[in-house]
Amino acid sequence: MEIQERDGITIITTDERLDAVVAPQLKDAVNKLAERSETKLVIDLEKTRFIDSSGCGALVASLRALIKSNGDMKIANPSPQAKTLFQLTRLHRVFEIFDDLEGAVESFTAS
Amino acid sequence: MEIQERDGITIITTDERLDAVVAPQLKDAVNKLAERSETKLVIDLEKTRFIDSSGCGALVASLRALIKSNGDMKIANPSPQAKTLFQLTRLHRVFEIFDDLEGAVESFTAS
Amino acid sequence: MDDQISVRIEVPAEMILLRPLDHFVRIFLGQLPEFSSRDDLINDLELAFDEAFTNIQRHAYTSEKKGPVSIEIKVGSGSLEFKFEDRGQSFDPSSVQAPNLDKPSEGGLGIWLIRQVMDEYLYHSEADGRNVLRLIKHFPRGAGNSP
Amino acid sequence: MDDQISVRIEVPAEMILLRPLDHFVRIFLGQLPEFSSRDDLINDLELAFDEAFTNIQRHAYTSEKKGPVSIEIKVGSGSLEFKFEDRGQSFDPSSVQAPNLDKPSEGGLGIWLIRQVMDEYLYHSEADGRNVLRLIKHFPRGAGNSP
Ligand SMILES: Nc1ncnc2c1ncn2[C@@H]1O[C@H](COP(=O)(O)OP(=O)(O)O)[C@@H](O)[C@H]1O
Ligand SMILES: Nc1ncnc2c1ncn2[C@@H]1O[C@H](COP(=O)(O)OP(=O)(O)O)[C@@H](O)[C@H]1O
Repeated sequence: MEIQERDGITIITTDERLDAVVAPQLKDAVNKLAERSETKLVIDLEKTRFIDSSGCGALVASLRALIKSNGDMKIANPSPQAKTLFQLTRLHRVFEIFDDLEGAVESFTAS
Repeated sequence: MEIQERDGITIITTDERLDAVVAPQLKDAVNKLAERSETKLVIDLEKTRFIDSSGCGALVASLRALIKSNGDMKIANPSPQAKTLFQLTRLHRVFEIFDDLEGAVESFTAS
Repeated sequence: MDDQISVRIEVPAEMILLRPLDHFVRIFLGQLPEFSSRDDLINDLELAFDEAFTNIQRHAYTSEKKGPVSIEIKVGSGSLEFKFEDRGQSFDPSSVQAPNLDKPSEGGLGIWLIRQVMDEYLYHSEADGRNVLRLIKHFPRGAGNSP
Repeated sequence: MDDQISVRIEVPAEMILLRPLDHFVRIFLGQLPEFSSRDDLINDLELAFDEAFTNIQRHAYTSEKKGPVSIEIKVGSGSLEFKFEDRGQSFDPSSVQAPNLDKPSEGGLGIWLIRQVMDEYLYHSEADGRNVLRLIKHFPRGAGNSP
Protein backbone atom coordinates (compact mmCIF):
# COMPACT_ATOMS: atom_id res chain seq x y z
CA MET A 1 0.00 0.00 0.00
CA GLU A 2 1.40 3.36 -1.03
CA ILE A 3 0.10 6.79 -0.11
CA GLN A 4 0.91 9.93 -2.07
CA GLU A 5 -0.42 13.46 -2.31
CA ARG A 6 -1.05 15.25 -5.58
CA ASP A 7 -2.50 18.78 -5.72
CA GLY A 8 -4.50 18.34 -2.57
CA ILE A 9 -5.75 14.89 -3.49
CA THR A 10 -4.55 11.81 -1.64
CA ILE A 11 -3.96 8.67 -3.69
CA ILE A 12 -3.71 5.26 -2.05
CA THR A 13 -2.39 2.56 -4.35
CA THR A 14 -3.31 -0.82 -2.96
CA ASP A 15 -1.24 -4.01 -3.38
CA GLU A 16 -1.91 -7.16 -5.39
CA ARG A 17 -4.58 -8.24 -2.94
CA LEU A 18 -7.09 -6.25 -0.89
CA ASP A 19 -8.05 -8.99 1.54
CA ALA A 20 -8.48 -9.66 5.26
CA VAL A 21 -4.70 -9.40 5.69
CA VAL A 22 -4.54 -5.72 4.68
CA ALA A 23 -8.11 -4.53 5.27
CA PRO A 24 -7.31 -3.27 8.83
CA GLN A 25 -4.28 -1.38 7.50
CA LEU A 26 -6.36 0.39 4.86
CA LYS A 27 -9.03 1.34 7.39
CA ASP A 28 -6.42 2.70 9.80
CA ALA A 29 -4.77 4.76 7.09
CA VAL A 30 -8.06 6.25 5.91
CA ASN A 31 -9.26 6.95 9.45
CA LYS A 32 -6.11 8.97 9.93
CA LEU A 33 -6.68 10.88 6.70
CA ALA A 34 -10.29 11.54 7.72
CA GLU A 35 -9.12 13.40 10.83
CA ARG A 36 -8.50 16.26 8.46
CA SER A 37 -11.84 17.51 7.12
CA GLU A 38 -12.70 17.53 3.42
CA THR A 39 -10.10 14.93 2.53
CA LYS A 40 -10.20 13.96 -1.13
CA LEU A 41 -9.10 10.36 -1.57
CA VAL A 42 -8.61 8.16 -4.61
CA ILE A 43 -8.15 4.43 -4.07
CA ASP A 44 -6.12 3.28 -7.06
CA LEU A 45 -6.72 -0.44 -7.62
CA GLU A 46 -4.35 -0.61 -10.58
CA LYS A 47 -2.11 -3.23 -8.94
CA THR A 48 -4.94 -5.07 -7.21
CA ARG A 49 -5.94 -8.33 -8.83
CA PHE A 50 -8.13 -9.68 -6.02
CA ILE A 51 -10.57 -8.20 -3.49
CA ASP A 52 -12.60 -10.16 -0.93
CA SER A 53 -15.45 -9.21 1.41
CA SER A 54 -13.00 -7.85 4.00
CA GLY A 55 -11.55 -5.61 1.31
CA CYS A 56 -15.04 -4.45 0.33
CA GLY A 57 -15.77 -3.81 4.00
CA ALA A 58 -12.66 -1.68 4.34
CA LEU A 59 -13.68 0.36 1.30
CA VAL A 60 -17.19 0.91 2.70
CA ALA A 61 -15.76 1.92 6.08
CA SER A 62 -13.30 4.26 4.36
CA LEU A 63 -15.97 6.04 2.35
CA ARG A 64 -18.09 6.41 5.47
CA ALA A 65 -15.24 7.85 7.55
CA LEU A 66 -14.39 10.39 4.86
CA ILE A 67 -17.96 11.51 4.30
CA LYS A 68 -18.36 12.04 8.04
CA SER A 69 -15.62 14.69 7.87
CA ASN A 70 -16.97 16.18 4.62
CA GLY A 71 -14.42 14.39 2.47
CA ASP A 72 -15.00 11.98 -0.40
CA MET A 73 -13.54 8.85 -1.98
CA LYS A 74 -13.30 7.67 -5.58
CA ILE A 75 -12.07 4.34 -6.89
CA ALA A 76 -9.88 3.92 -9.97
CA ASN A 77 -8.71 1.01 -12.12
CA PRO A 78 -10.82 -1.90 -10.89
CA SER A 79 -9.64 -5.31 -12.16
CA PRO A 80 -12.15 -7.63 -13.85
CA GLN A 81 -12.49 -9.47 -10.52
CA ALA A 82 -13.14 -6.21 -8.65
CA LYS A 83 -15.71 -5.11 -11.21
CA THR A 84 -17.58 -8.40 -10.93
CA LEU A 85 -17.49 -8.21 -7.14
CA PHE A 86 -18.71 -4.58 -7.02
CA GLN A 87 -21.59 -5.48 -9.34
CA LEU A 88 -22.53 -8.59 -7.38
CA THR A 89 -22.58 -6.67 -4.09
CA ARG A 90 -24.13 -3.60 -5.79
CA LEU A 91 -21.28 -1.54 -4.40
CA HIS A 92 -20.87 -0.10 -7.91
CA ARG A 93 -23.88 2.07 -7.01
CA VAL A 94 -22.24 3.19 -3.76
CA PHE A 95 -18.74 3.93 -5.00
CA GLU A 96 -17.81 6.33 -7.75
CA ILE A 97 -15.62 4.17 -9.94
CA PHE A 98 -13.35 5.33 -12.78
CA ASP A 99 -11.56 3.29 -15.40
CA ASP A 100 -8.34 5.23 -14.89
CA LEU A 101 -6.60 7.30 -12.27
CA GLU A 102 -6.83 10.56 -14.21
CA GLY A 103 -10.59 10.32 -14.42
CA ALA A 104 -10.86 9.84 -10.68
CA VAL A 105 -8.50 12.72 -9.92
CA GLU A 106 -10.20 15.07 -12.39
CA SER A 107 -13.62 14.31 -10.94
CA PHE A 108 -12.39 16.04 -7.77
CA THR A 109 -10.91 19.10 -9.46
CA ALA A 110 -13.95 19.49 -11.72
CA SER A 111 -16.41 19.64 -8.82
CA MET B 1 7.04 -19.57 -23.89
CA GLU B 2 7.10 -17.40 -26.99
CA ILE B 3 9.17 -17.87 -30.11
CA GLN B 4 9.93 -15.08 -32.55
CA GLU B 5 12.36 -14.45 -35.39
CA ARG B 6 14.30 -11.24 -35.81
CA ASP B 7 16.81 -10.75 -38.67
CA GLY B 8 17.72 -14.41 -38.80
CA ILE B 9 17.97 -14.77 -35.04
CA THR B 10 15.42 -16.80 -33.09
CA ILE B 11 14.37 -15.48 -29.70
CA ILE B 12 12.64 -17.69 -27.16
CA THR B 13 11.10 -15.79 -24.28
CA THR B 14 10.51 -18.15 -21.39
CA ASP B 15 7.68 -17.83 -18.85
CA GLU B 16 7.78 -16.96 -15.15
CA ARG B 17 9.27 -20.33 -14.30
CA LEU B 18 11.71 -22.55 -16.18
CA ASP B 19 11.11 -25.74 -14.21
CA ALA B 20 10.39 -29.43 -14.67
CA VAL B 21 6.91 -28.54 -15.97
CA VAL B 22 8.20 -26.70 -19.07
CA ALA B 23 11.71 -28.13 -19.50
CA PRO B 24 10.53 -30.83 -21.96
CA GLN B 25 8.69 -28.18 -24.02
CA LEU B 26 11.81 -26.03 -24.28
CA LYS B 27 13.95 -28.99 -25.31
CA ASP B 28 11.43 -30.03 -27.97
CA ALA B 29 11.23 -26.52 -29.38
CA VAL B 30 15.01 -26.16 -29.57
CA ASN B 31 15.47 -29.62 -31.06
CA LYS B 32 13.14 -28.58 -33.83
CA LEU B 33 15.05 -25.34 -34.40
CA ALA B 34 18.31 -27.29 -34.47
CA GLU B 35 17.11 -29.34 -37.43
CA ARG B 36 18.05 -26.28 -39.46
CA SER B 37 21.84 -25.87 -39.37
CA GLU B 38 23.54 -22.75 -38.00
CA THR B 39 20.51 -21.70 -35.96
CA LYS B 40 21.18 -18.61 -33.88
CA LEU B 41 19.11 -18.69 -30.71
CA VAL B 42 18.69 -16.26 -27.82
CA ILE B 43 16.92 -17.47 -24.70
CA ASP B 44 15.41 -14.35 -23.17
CA LEU B 45 14.88 -14.90 -19.44
CA GLU B 46 13.37 -11.45 -18.90
CA LYS B 47 10.07 -12.84 -17.56
CA THR B 48 11.66 -15.78 -15.76
CA ARG B 49 11.91 -15.40 -12.01
CA PHE B 50 12.79 -18.99 -11.15
CA ILE B 51 14.90 -21.77 -12.71
CA ASP B 52 15.48 -25.22 -11.26
CA SER B 53 17.85 -28.08 -12.19
CA SER B 54 15.41 -29.33 -14.84
CA GLY B 55 15.46 -25.86 -16.39
CA CYS B 56 19.28 -25.83 -16.30
CA GLY B 57 19.26 -29.29 -17.89
CA ALA B 58 17.01 -28.08 -20.70
CA LEU B 59 19.35 -25.15 -21.35
CA VAL B 60 22.40 -27.44 -21.45
CA ALA B 61 20.59 -29.83 -23.82
CA SER B 62 19.53 -26.91 -26.00
CA LEU B 63 23.03 -25.52 -26.33
CA ARG B 64 24.33 -28.99 -27.15
CA ALA B 65 21.70 -29.62 -29.84
CA LEU B 66 22.39 -26.28 -31.49
CA ILE B 67 26.17 -26.67 -31.50
CA LYS B 68 25.79 -30.10 -33.08
CA SER B 69 24.20 -28.44 -36.12
CA ASN B 70 26.70 -25.55 -36.12
CA GLY B 71 24.31 -23.16 -34.40
CA ASP B 72 24.75 -21.29 -31.14
CA MET B 73 22.76 -20.12 -28.13
CA LYS B 74 23.03 -17.01 -25.95
CA ILE B 75 21.15 -16.19 -22.78
CA ALA B 76 19.75 -12.75 -21.93
CA ASN B 77 18.26 -11.10 -18.86
CA PRO B 78 18.95 -13.59 -16.07
CA SER B 79 17.08 -12.83 -12.82
CA PRO B 80 19.02 -12.65 -9.55
CA GLN B 81 17.93 -16.23 -8.85
CA ALA B 82 19.12 -17.40 -12.27
CA LYS B 83 22.46 -15.64 -11.83
CA THR B 84 23.03 -17.27 -8.47
CA LEU B 85 22.09 -20.67 -9.88
CA PHE B 86 24.36 -20.33 -12.94
CA GLN B 87 27.26 -19.35 -10.69
CA LEU B 88 26.64 -22.19 -8.25
CA THR B 89 26.52 -24.76 -11.05
CA ARG B 90 29.33 -22.98 -12.94
CA LEU B 91 27.08 -22.85 -15.96
CA HIS B 92 28.03 -19.17 -16.26
CA ARG B 93 31.24 -20.47 -17.82
CA VAL B 94 29.33 -22.64 -20.27
CA PHE B 95 26.65 -20.19 -21.39
CA GLU B 96 27.26 -16.80 -22.94
CA ILE B 97 25.09 -14.59 -20.78
CA PHE B 98 24.09 -10.99 -21.48
CA ASP B 99 22.40 -8.47 -19.21
CA ASP B 100 19.97 -7.44 -21.91
CA LEU B 101 18.42 -8.79 -25.07
CA GLU B 102 20.16 -6.31 -27.37
CA GLY B 103 23.58 -7.41 -26.17
CA ALA B 104 22.75 -11.04 -26.87
CA VAL B 105 21.35 -10.29 -30.33
CA GLU B 106 24.26 -8.03 -31.27
CA SER B 107 26.80 -10.65 -30.22
CA PHE B 108 25.48 -12.74 -33.11
CA THR B 109 25.52 -9.98 -35.72
CA ALA B 110 29.00 -8.84 -34.64
CA SER B 111 30.60 -12.25 -35.12
CA MET C 1 -14.73 -40.03 -11.18
CA ASP C 2 -11.62 -41.91 -12.22
CA ASP C 3 -9.64 -38.81 -13.03
CA GLN C 4 -10.39 -37.26 -9.64
CA ILE C 5 -7.52 -35.41 -8.00
CA SER C 6 -7.51 -34.70 -4.31
CA VAL C 7 -5.34 -32.58 -2.06
CA ARG C 8 -5.31 -32.35 1.74
CA ILE C 9 -3.84 -29.46 3.70
CA GLU C 10 -3.65 -29.06 7.48
CA VAL C 11 -2.69 -25.68 8.85
CA PRO C 12 -3.33 -23.56 11.90
CA ALA C 13 -6.20 -21.17 11.06
CA GLU C 14 -3.85 -18.18 11.13
CA MET C 15 -4.18 -15.15 8.87
CA ILE C 16 -0.60 -15.72 7.65
CA LEU C 17 -1.82 -18.82 5.81
CA LEU C 18 -4.58 -17.06 3.83
CA ARG C 19 -2.43 -15.86 0.96
CA PRO C 20 -0.28 -18.96 0.53
CA LEU C 21 -3.48 -21.04 0.45
CA ASP C 22 -5.32 -18.72 -1.95
CA HIS C 23 -2.35 -18.80 -4.32
CA PHE C 24 -2.11 -22.56 -4.08
CA VAL C 25 -5.78 -22.85 -5.04
CA ARG C 26 -5.51 -20.34 -7.88
CA ILE C 27 -2.41 -21.87 -9.44
CA PHE C 28 -3.60 -25.44 -8.96
CA LEU C 29 -6.98 -24.77 -10.57
CA GLY C 30 -5.43 -22.65 -13.30
CA GLN C 31 -3.43 -25.65 -14.51
CA LEU C 32 -6.43 -27.97 -14.76
CA PRO C 33 -7.76 -28.28 -18.32
CA GLU C 34 -11.29 -27.65 -16.99
CA PHE C 35 -10.35 -24.13 -16.02
CA SER C 36 -7.91 -23.06 -18.69
CA SER C 37 -8.81 -19.56 -19.86
CA ARG C 38 -11.66 -19.43 -17.35
CA ASP C 39 -10.25 -16.65 -15.17
CA ASP C 40 -13.75 -15.64 -14.09
CA LEU C 41 -14.41 -19.10 -12.68
CA ILE C 42 -11.04 -19.24 -10.95
CA ASN C 43 -11.67 -15.80 -9.42
CA ASP C 44 -15.01 -17.04 -8.07
CA LEU C 45 -13.48 -20.18 -6.62
CA GLU C 46 -10.58 -18.29 -5.06
CA LEU C 47 -13.09 -15.88 -3.50
CA ALA C 48 -15.21 -18.69 -2.01
CA PHE C 49 -12.12 -20.39 -0.63
CA ASP C 50 -10.79 -17.12 0.78
CA GLU C 51 -14.08 -16.26 2.51
CA ALA C 52 -14.45 -19.72 4.01
CA PHE C 53 -10.91 -19.72 5.43
CA THR C 54 -11.25 -16.16 6.73
CA ASN C 55 -14.51 -17.07 8.50
CA ILE C 56 -12.90 -19.99 10.30
CA GLN C 57 -9.93 -17.85 11.29
CA ARG C 58 -12.20 -15.09 12.54
CA HIS C 59 -15.36 -16.77 13.86
CA ALA C 60 -14.64 -20.45 14.59
CA TYR C 61 -11.51 -19.53 16.53
CA THR C 62 -12.08 -16.27 18.35
CA SER C 63 -9.07 -16.38 20.69
CA GLU C 64 -5.65 -15.06 19.77
CA LYS C 65 -4.10 -18.52 19.32
CA LYS C 66 -5.89 -20.22 16.44
CA GLY C 67 -6.77 -23.92 16.24
CA PRO C 68 -6.25 -26.22 13.29
CA VAL C 69 -8.15 -26.32 10.04
CA SER C 70 -8.06 -29.27 7.72
CA ILE C 71 -8.76 -28.53 4.09
CA GLU C 72 -9.53 -30.91 1.26
CA ILE C 73 -9.72 -29.90 -2.38
CA LYS C 74 -11.30 -32.47 -4.67
CA VAL C 75 -11.72 -32.02 -8.39
CA GLY C 76 -13.78 -34.63 -10.22
CA SER C 77 -14.87 -34.78 -13.81
CA GLY C 78 -17.91 -32.56 -13.30
CA SER C 79 -17.49 -30.86 -9.95
CA LEU C 80 -15.13 -29.34 -7.46
CA GLU C 81 -15.33 -29.48 -3.67
CA PHE C 82 -13.60 -27.46 -0.98
CA LYS C 83 -14.00 -29.15 2.40
CA PHE C 84 -13.00 -27.36 5.60
CA GLU C 85 -12.90 -28.93 9.06
CA ASP C 86 -12.35 -26.91 12.19
CA ARG C 87 -12.60 -27.71 15.91
CA GLY C 88 -13.77 -24.31 17.07
CA GLN C 89 -17.08 -22.56 17.68
CA SER C 90 -19.92 -24.01 15.62
CA PHE C 91 -22.78 -21.93 14.20
CA ASP C 92 -26.02 -22.26 12.29
CA PRO C 93 -25.66 -20.84 8.78
CA SER C 94 -29.45 -20.88 8.27
CA SER C 95 -29.80 -18.30 11.03
CA VAL C 96 -27.44 -15.88 9.28
CA GLN C 97 -29.44 -13.11 7.62
CA ALA C 98 -28.77 -12.18 4.04
CA PRO C 99 -27.14 -8.76 3.77
CA ASN C 100 -29.24 -5.76 2.80
CA LEU C 101 -27.38 -4.66 -0.29
CA ASP C 102 -29.18 -1.32 -0.30
CA LYS C 103 -27.55 -0.48 3.02
CA PRO C 104 -23.92 -1.40 2.55
CA SER C 105 -22.22 -2.31 5.80
CA GLU C 106 -18.71 -3.27 6.75
CA GLY C 107 -19.38 -6.99 7.17
CA GLY C 108 -21.89 -9.74 6.67
CA LEU C 109 -21.09 -10.42 3.02
CA GLY C 110 -18.91 -13.54 3.37
CA ILE C 111 -21.39 -16.42 3.43
CA TRP C 112 -23.69 -14.63 1.00
CA LEU C 113 -20.81 -14.23 -1.48
CA ILE C 114 -19.84 -17.88 -1.13
CA ARG C 115 -23.42 -18.89 -1.91
CA GLN C 116 -23.46 -16.60 -4.95
CA VAL C 117 -20.42 -18.19 -6.54
CA MET C 118 -20.76 -21.82 -5.39
CA ASP C 119 -23.62 -24.24 -6.02
CA GLU C 120 -23.73 -25.72 -2.51
CA TYR C 121 -22.84 -24.52 0.98
CA LEU C 122 -23.18 -27.51 3.34
CA TYR C 123 -22.32 -27.18 7.02
CA HIS C 124 -22.69 -29.59 9.92
CA SER C 125 -21.08 -30.33 13.26
CA GLU C 126 -19.91 -33.79 14.32
CA ALA C 127 -20.29 -35.22 17.82
CA ASP C 128 -16.49 -35.21 18.24
CA GLY C 129 -16.40 -31.42 17.88
CA ARG C 130 -15.47 -31.14 14.23
CA ASN C 131 -17.35 -28.57 12.19
CA VAL C 132 -17.46 -29.56 8.54
CA LEU C 133 -18.07 -27.06 5.74
CA ARG C 134 -18.38 -28.33 2.17
CA LEU C 135 -18.50 -25.94 -0.77
CA ILE C 136 -19.36 -27.52 -4.09
CA LYS C 137 -19.29 -26.19 -7.62
CA HIS C 138 -20.61 -28.12 -10.58
CA PHE C 139 -19.33 -27.43 -14.02
CA PRO C 140 -20.07 -29.02 -17.38
CA ARG C 141 -17.43 -31.51 -18.49
CA GLY C 142 -14.95 -29.71 -20.71
CA ALA C 143 -16.16 -26.35 -19.42
CA GLY C 144 -12.81 -24.91 -20.42
CA ASN C 145 -13.54 -25.38 -24.08
CA SER C 146 -17.10 -24.07 -24.24
CA PRO C 147 -17.43 -21.03 -21.96
CA MET D 1 10.28 -23.55 19.86
CA ASP D 2 7.08 -22.02 21.20
CA ASP D 3 6.44 -19.91 18.13
CA GLN D 4 6.79 -22.88 15.81
CA ILE D 5 4.38 -23.01 12.93
CA SER D 6 3.69 -26.23 11.09
CA VAL D 7 1.85 -27.09 7.90
CA ARG D 8 0.98 -30.51 6.45
CA ILE D 9 0.10 -31.14 2.84
CA GLU D 10 -0.86 -34.44 1.21
CA VAL D 11 -0.96 -34.59 -2.56
CA PRO D 12 -0.43 -37.09 -5.33
CA ALA D 13 3.16 -36.71 -6.56
CA GLU D 14 1.98 -35.31 -9.87
CA MET D 15 3.81 -32.62 -11.85
CA ILE D 16 0.66 -30.49 -11.80
CA LEU D 17 1.19 -29.91 -8.08
CA LEU D 18 4.77 -28.59 -8.39
CA ARG D 19 3.88 -24.97 -9.10
CA PRO D 20 1.02 -24.62 -6.61
CA LEU D 21 3.29 -26.06 -3.92
CA ASP D 22 6.30 -23.93 -4.84
CA HIS D 23 4.13 -20.81 -4.73
CA PHE D 24 2.63 -21.83 -1.41
CA VAL D 25 6.13 -22.22 0.06
CA ARG D 26 7.38 -18.94 -1.42
CA ILE D 27 4.43 -16.86 -0.25
CA PHE D 28 4.24 -18.52 3.14
CA LEU D 29 7.94 -17.99 3.87
CA GLY D 30 7.87 -14.49 2.44
CA GLN D 31 5.37 -13.43 5.08
CA LEU D 32 7.41 -14.72 8.01
CA PRO D 33 9.39 -11.97 9.74
CA GLU D 34 12.50 -14.18 9.60
CA PHE D 35 12.56 -13.94 5.82
CA SER D 36 11.30 -10.46 5.12
CA SER D 37 13.53 -8.87 2.50
CA ARG D 38 15.59 -12.05 2.26
CA ASP D 39 14.68 -12.95 -1.31
CA ASP D 40 17.94 -14.82 -1.75
CA LEU D 41 17.08 -17.14 1.14
CA ILE D 42 13.53 -17.66 -0.10
CA ASN D 43 14.86 -18.46 -3.60
CA ASP D 44 17.18 -21.08 -2.10
CA LEU D 45 14.41 -22.65 -0.04
CA GLU D 46 12.01 -22.69 -2.98
CA LEU D 47 14.70 -24.38 -5.08
CA ALA D 48 15.36 -27.08 -2.47
CA PHE D 49 11.66 -27.74 -2.09
CA ASP D 50 11.16 -27.84 -5.86
CA GLU D 51 14.03 -30.28 -6.41
CA ALA D 52 12.88 -32.61 -3.63
CA PHE D 53 9.31 -32.74 -4.94
CA THR D 54 10.46 -33.20 -8.53
CA ASN D 55 12.72 -36.10 -7.49
CA ILE D 56 9.86 -37.91 -5.78
CA GLN D 57 7.61 -37.35 -8.77
CA ARG D 58 10.27 -38.58 -11.16
CA HIS D 59 12.29 -41.22 -9.30
CA ALA D 60 10.28 -42.51 -6.33
CA TYR D 61 7.24 -43.05 -8.56
CA THR D 62 8.38 -44.13 -11.99
CA SER D 63 5.05 -45.31 -13.34
CA GLU D 64 2.55 -43.05 -15.10
CA LYS D 65 0.12 -42.95 -12.16
CA LYS D 66 1.90 -41.30 -9.24
CA GLY D 67 1.55 -42.27 -5.58
CA PRO D 68 1.04 -39.95 -2.64
CA VAL D 69 3.52 -37.62 -1.05
CA SER D 70 3.04 -36.15 2.38
CA ILE D 71 4.80 -32.87 3.04
CA GLU D 72 5.42 -31.10 6.31
CA ILE D 73 6.81 -27.60 6.60
CA LYS D 74 7.97 -26.61 10.06
CA VAL D 75 9.40 -23.23 10.93
CA GLY D 76 10.88 -22.82 14.40
CA SER D 77 12.72 -19.94 15.95
CA GLY D 78 16.09 -20.87 14.49
CA SER D 79 15.43 -23.40 11.76
CA LEU D 80 13.15 -24.56 9.02
CA GLU D 81 12.39 -28.13 7.97
CA PHE D 82 10.81 -29.57 4.84
CA LYS D 83 9.81 -33.19 5.41
CA PHE D 84 8.69 -35.37 2.50
CA GLU D 85 7.26 -38.87 2.81
CA ASP D 86 6.66 -41.09 -0.19
CA ARG D 87 5.72 -44.78 -0.59
CA GLY D 88 7.62 -45.40 -3.79
CA GLN D 89 11.07 -46.62 -4.79
CA SER D 90 13.70 -46.01 -2.13
CA PHE D 91 17.31 -45.15 -2.89
CA ASP D 92 20.64 -44.53 -1.20
CA PRO D 93 21.62 -40.87 -1.45
CA SER D 94 25.19 -41.65 -0.34
CA SER D 95 25.67 -43.68 -3.52
CA VAL D 96 24.74 -40.74 -5.73
CA GLN D 97 27.86 -39.23 -7.28
CA ALA D 98 28.42 -35.50 -7.12
CA PRO D 99 28.10 -33.92 -10.56
CA ASN D 100 31.23 -33.02 -12.49
CA LEU D 101 30.65 -29.31 -12.95
CA ASP D 102 33.38 -29.12 -15.58
CA LYS D 103 31.34 -31.43 -17.79
CA PRO D 104 27.85 -30.04 -17.68
CA SER D 105 25.21 -32.66 -18.28
CA GLU D 106 21.47 -32.62 -18.56
CA GLY D 107 20.76 -34.10 -15.14
CA GLY D 108 22.28 -35.10 -11.85
CA LEU D 109 22.22 -31.66 -10.24
CA GLY D 110 19.14 -31.99 -8.02
CA ILE D 111 20.45 -33.54 -4.81
CA TRP D 112 23.71 -31.65 -5.10
CA LEU D 113 21.83 -28.35 -5.37
CA ILE D 114 19.65 -29.20 -2.38
CA ARG D 115 22.80 -29.90 -0.34
CA GLN D 116 24.31 -26.60 -1.46
CA VAL D 117 21.41 -24.51 -0.22
CA MET D 118 20.25 -26.53 2.82
CA ASP D 119 22.22 -27.46 5.92
CA GLU D 120 20.99 -31.03 6.18
CA TYR D 121 19.73 -33.68 3.74
CA LEU D 122 18.49 -36.64 5.80
CA TYR D 123 16.94 -39.67 4.12
CA HIS D 124 15.79 -43.00 5.48
CA SER D 125 13.27 -45.73 4.70
CA GLU D 126 10.83 -47.12 7.25
CA ALA D 127 9.86 -50.80 7.53
CA ASP D 128 6.30 -49.94 6.45
CA GLY D 129 7.53 -48.69 3.08
CA ARG D 130 7.64 -44.98 3.77
CA ASN D 131 10.69 -43.09 2.53
CA VAL D 132 11.35 -40.03 4.64
CA LEU D 133 13.39 -37.08 3.41
CA ARG D 134 14.12 -34.21 5.77
CA LEU D 135 15.71 -30.99 4.57
CA ILE D 136 16.81 -28.61 7.29
CA LYS D 137 18.03 -25.04 7.17
CA HIS D 138 19.34 -23.22 10.21
CA PHE D 139 19.23 -19.47 10.36
CA PRO D 140 20.19 -17.00 13.05
CA ARG D 141 17.25 -15.71 15.07
CA GLY D 142 16.10 -12.44 13.53
CA ALA D 143 17.98 -13.22 10.32
CA GLY D 144 15.61 -10.89 8.54
CA ASN D 145 17.05 -7.88 10.29
CA SER D 146 20.76 -8.59 9.90
CA PRO D 147 21.40 -10.04 6.45
N1 LIG E 1 -16.89 -20.93 9.87
C1 LIG E 1 -17.63 -20.28 10.79
N2 LIG E 1 -17.62 -20.68 12.08
C2 LIG E 1 -18.36 -20.04 13.00
N3 LIG E 1 -19.16 -18.99 12.73
C3 LIG E 1 -19.21 -18.54 11.46
C4 LIG E 1 -18.46 -19.15 10.43
N4 LIG E 1 -18.72 -18.50 9.29
C5 LIG E 1 -19.59 -17.52 9.59
N5 LIG E 1 -19.91 -17.54 10.89
C6 LIG E 1 -20.89 -16.65 11.57
O1 LIG E 1 -21.76 -16.14 10.58
C7 LIG E 1 -21.70 -14.72 10.52
C8 LIG E 1 -21.80 -14.20 9.09
O2 LIG E 1 -20.64 -14.52 8.37
P1 LIG E 1 -20.27 -13.76 7.04
O3 LIG E 1 -21.47 -13.78 6.15
O4 LIG E 1 -19.04 -14.37 6.47
O5 LIG E 1 -20.02 -12.25 7.43
P2 LIG E 1 -18.91 -11.65 8.43
O6 LIG E 1 -17.79 -12.64 8.52
O7 LIG E 1 -18.50 -10.38 7.81
O8 LIG E 1 -19.62 -11.48 9.74
C9 LIG E 1 -20.42 -14.35 11.21
O9 LIG E 1 -20.48 -13.08 11.80
C10 LIG E 1 -20.26 -15.44 12.24
O10 LIG E 1 -21.00 -15.16 13.39
N1 LIG F 1 13.31 -39.04 -3.83
C1 LIG F 1 13.98 -39.97 -4.55
N2 LIG F 1 13.53 -41.23 -4.58
C2 LIG F 1 14.17 -42.17 -5.30
N3 LIG F 1 15.31 -41.95 -5.99
C3 LIG F 1 15.82 -40.69 -5.97
C4 LIG F 1 15.18 -39.64 -5.26
N4 LIG F 1 15.91 -38.53 -5.42
C5 LIG F 1 16.94 -38.86 -6.20
N5 LIG F 1 16.92 -40.17 -6.53
C6 LIG F 1 17.94 -40.89 -7.34
O1 LIG F 1 19.14 -40.16 -7.28
C7 LIG F 1 19.58 -39.76 -8.59
C8 LIG F 1 20.17 -38.33 -8.55
O2 LIG F 1 19.15 -37.38 -8.32
P1 LIG F 1 19.41 -35.85 -8.67
O3 LIG F 1 20.70 -35.44 -8.08
O4 LIG F 1 18.23 -35.08 -8.23
O5 LIG F 1 19.56 -35.79 -10.24
P2 LIG F 1 18.51 -36.19 -11.37
O6 LIG F 1 17.16 -36.12 -10.76
O7 LIG F 1 18.71 -35.18 -12.44
O8 LIG F 1 18.89 -37.58 -11.81
C9 LIG F 1 18.35 -39.87 -9.44
O9 LIG F 1 18.68 -40.14 -10.79
C10 LIG F 1 17.59 -41.03 -8.80
O10 LIG F 1 18.09 -42.25 -9.26
